[in-house]
Amino acid sequence: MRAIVIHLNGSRTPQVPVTQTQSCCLMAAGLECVRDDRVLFSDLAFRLEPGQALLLEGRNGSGKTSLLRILCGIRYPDAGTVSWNGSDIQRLGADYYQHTAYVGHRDGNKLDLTAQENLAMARALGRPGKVMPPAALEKVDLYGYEDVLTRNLSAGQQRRLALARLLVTDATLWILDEPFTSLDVHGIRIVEELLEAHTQAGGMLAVTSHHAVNLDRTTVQRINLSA
Amino acid sequence: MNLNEFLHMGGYAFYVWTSYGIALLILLVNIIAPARQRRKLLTDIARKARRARREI
Amino acid sequence: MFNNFFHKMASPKYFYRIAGSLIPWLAGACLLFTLAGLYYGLYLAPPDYQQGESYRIMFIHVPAAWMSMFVYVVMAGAGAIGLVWRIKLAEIMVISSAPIGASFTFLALVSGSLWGKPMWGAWWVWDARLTAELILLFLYLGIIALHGAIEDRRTAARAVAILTLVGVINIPIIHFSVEWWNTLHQGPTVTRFDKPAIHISMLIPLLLMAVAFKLYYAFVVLMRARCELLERESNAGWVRELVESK
Amino acid sequence: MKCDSLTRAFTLLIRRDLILAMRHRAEMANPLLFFILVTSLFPLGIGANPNLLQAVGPGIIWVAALLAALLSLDSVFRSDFEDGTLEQYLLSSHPVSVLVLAKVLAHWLITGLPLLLVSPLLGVLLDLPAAGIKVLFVTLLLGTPVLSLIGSVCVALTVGLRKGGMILSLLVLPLYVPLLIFASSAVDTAAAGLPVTAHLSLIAALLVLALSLSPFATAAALRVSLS
Repeated sequence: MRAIVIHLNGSRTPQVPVTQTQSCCLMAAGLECVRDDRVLFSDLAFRLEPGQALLLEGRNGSGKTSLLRILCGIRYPDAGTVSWNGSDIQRLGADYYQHTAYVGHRDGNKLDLTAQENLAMARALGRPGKVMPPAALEKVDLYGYEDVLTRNLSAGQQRRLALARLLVTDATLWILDEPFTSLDVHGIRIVEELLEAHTQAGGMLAVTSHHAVNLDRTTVQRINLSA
Repeated sequence: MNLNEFLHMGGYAFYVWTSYGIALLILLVNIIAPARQRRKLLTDIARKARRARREI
Repeated sequence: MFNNFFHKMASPKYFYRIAGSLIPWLAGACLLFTLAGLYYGLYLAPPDYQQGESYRIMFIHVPAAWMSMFVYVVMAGAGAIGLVWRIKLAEIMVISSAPIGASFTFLALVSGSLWGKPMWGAWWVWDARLTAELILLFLYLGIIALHGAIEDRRTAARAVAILTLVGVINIPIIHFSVEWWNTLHQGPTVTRFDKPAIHISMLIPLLLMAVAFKLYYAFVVLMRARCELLERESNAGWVRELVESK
Repeated sequence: MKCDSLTRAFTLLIRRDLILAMRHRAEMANPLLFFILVTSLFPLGIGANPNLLQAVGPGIIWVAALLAALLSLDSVFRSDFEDGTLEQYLLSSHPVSVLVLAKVLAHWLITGLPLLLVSPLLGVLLDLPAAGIKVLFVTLLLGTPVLSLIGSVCVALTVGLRKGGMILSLLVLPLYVPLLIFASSAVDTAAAGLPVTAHLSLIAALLVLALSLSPFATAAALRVSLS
């Protein structure tokens, strides 16, 4: 069950020696994931550089979320390594997390905190960025909701609040699990704009999505896990 | 010392033989359980392999 | 070369094979020592001048109590190795040992109680060692329950390894506290198991049985580890080969 | 700079948990009510003979404190696990053990401190002499943080489980035994008018040990539970 990696920007084998590149990059080699006695994927490799997006596709249960969690370092791969600038992320630990921001399946908002309180906490947990919580809320079109309890926001608004977390820390790599769930057309457009702006500014993306993602100005690598 | 005396254990027969008996029981169960489990696992895996071969 | 050997041992396939060939030898040796120990302990050793024949329970009780501690320490060691170096076999050792350790602990408790009845006149006395043994049994049961509750086997093994390490730090504290509590509440009136000196004719069977119990643990843990390995690696090539060659 | 942001995250996390607790005041009171109820049930069960109560009082109060702590433990990580914020701690650029320490400290402030404050009242209910009540207060002051610290390790191990509650008590209670022994015998000894420095230093030693080791164990356990 080998995953097929298609690189839209040309080269098919992404195995460039680490020492040649000084700019930051996320690299995976020989990744394997086994769940419930089933091999979800094996021998998976890719290389993600600034300005690029990694789009994971595949059916439900094909291991998209597992792969994202491996990239986060929450889950251990059954074989292979993920490295950031040439060092294993398991070894880097918190040094890796300075550069990452993750929005998972679950929003990660505290329902009994206000939108602003949630963002303030997120900001303190990561490396604080230049954007302050009110500005981040404005960017996801939640302006004026600073003092509303998250519980009282709609599902789509809660999702946007979760995504606003990405803005308040100074992270290079955004790891997003189904960022578009429960967003309406308008919300999807806002988020796509954010993602595009992030890669334009030299950021990296690793995204799973059921929806077709429009990132026209970004180099997108697609990995289809159910192929 | 004859057998009867030996079994009688100076009046402590119940305590001595019960503890030795329980020890024997526990130790034997611990041997038999994994042995049986291994046999079961091997047949299960074989069955699964046969099923997989048929599907192909 | 040593490194090479280590890696070979750590590979599931080799381990499975080597363990399989070791088990009969260990079991045979265990049987020999047990028979020798029983013959010595039940037949040759003279009755105790105070306790009469009932002291012969010692040849079960004391090795079982020793093993209950020994197995826990082995588990903690294996757990640490498994957590630090992510060696699968070490994780497997931890969880394969737990039921055996719990059995030894249970055996130590039951035989202690059976020994206590004629000596103290009660099935259960809050003697420091028995109490500590009881808490140890709870620790073992917690480990087994935690392993049973977590579905993913690797997660379960690593959670159990952490719990074992937490427990092993606590065991000396528990022992100390229980001893202390015992002296506080019971005073020195309770008969204690430990005696200043043990006669050689009783020491020999005790040591024989202790060795037998160690050998028993060695071969049973290998048996359990083989099962665990088969279950975990049921998709691996070597397991399929193994099944097909039968 | 880095140290600074760590302190900020630490205090913000404590403040956040306190705010959340204030917004759920009713839940917060449960362990405390339980503590008072259980303790006041004993005289009804065993008779209100002052000598008897004095003899068993320290043990009862401490056992009740243990059970109340056990009852409250589940809340340390449960809601964070369910809404996904727990993942965010693990992916934070700060050491997880420090964040865990903040969580445990907040938990102690919310559940341990109230127990501590009502304990003199319960001492009076159970006819403890003044010296005994004073020492009871000190043992609870030193001991309740130990309850939270040891408990956090076990709760971290069971947080991902649906039926974690039952197993949690099996894991936690044996580990509480030494504390129970030292603390209740300290109160006993004090009630008899004897010096208790040895007891108190043993409990303090337990606190130091738990404080220095358990955050690391909890962090490791959380990583395992979430993988």
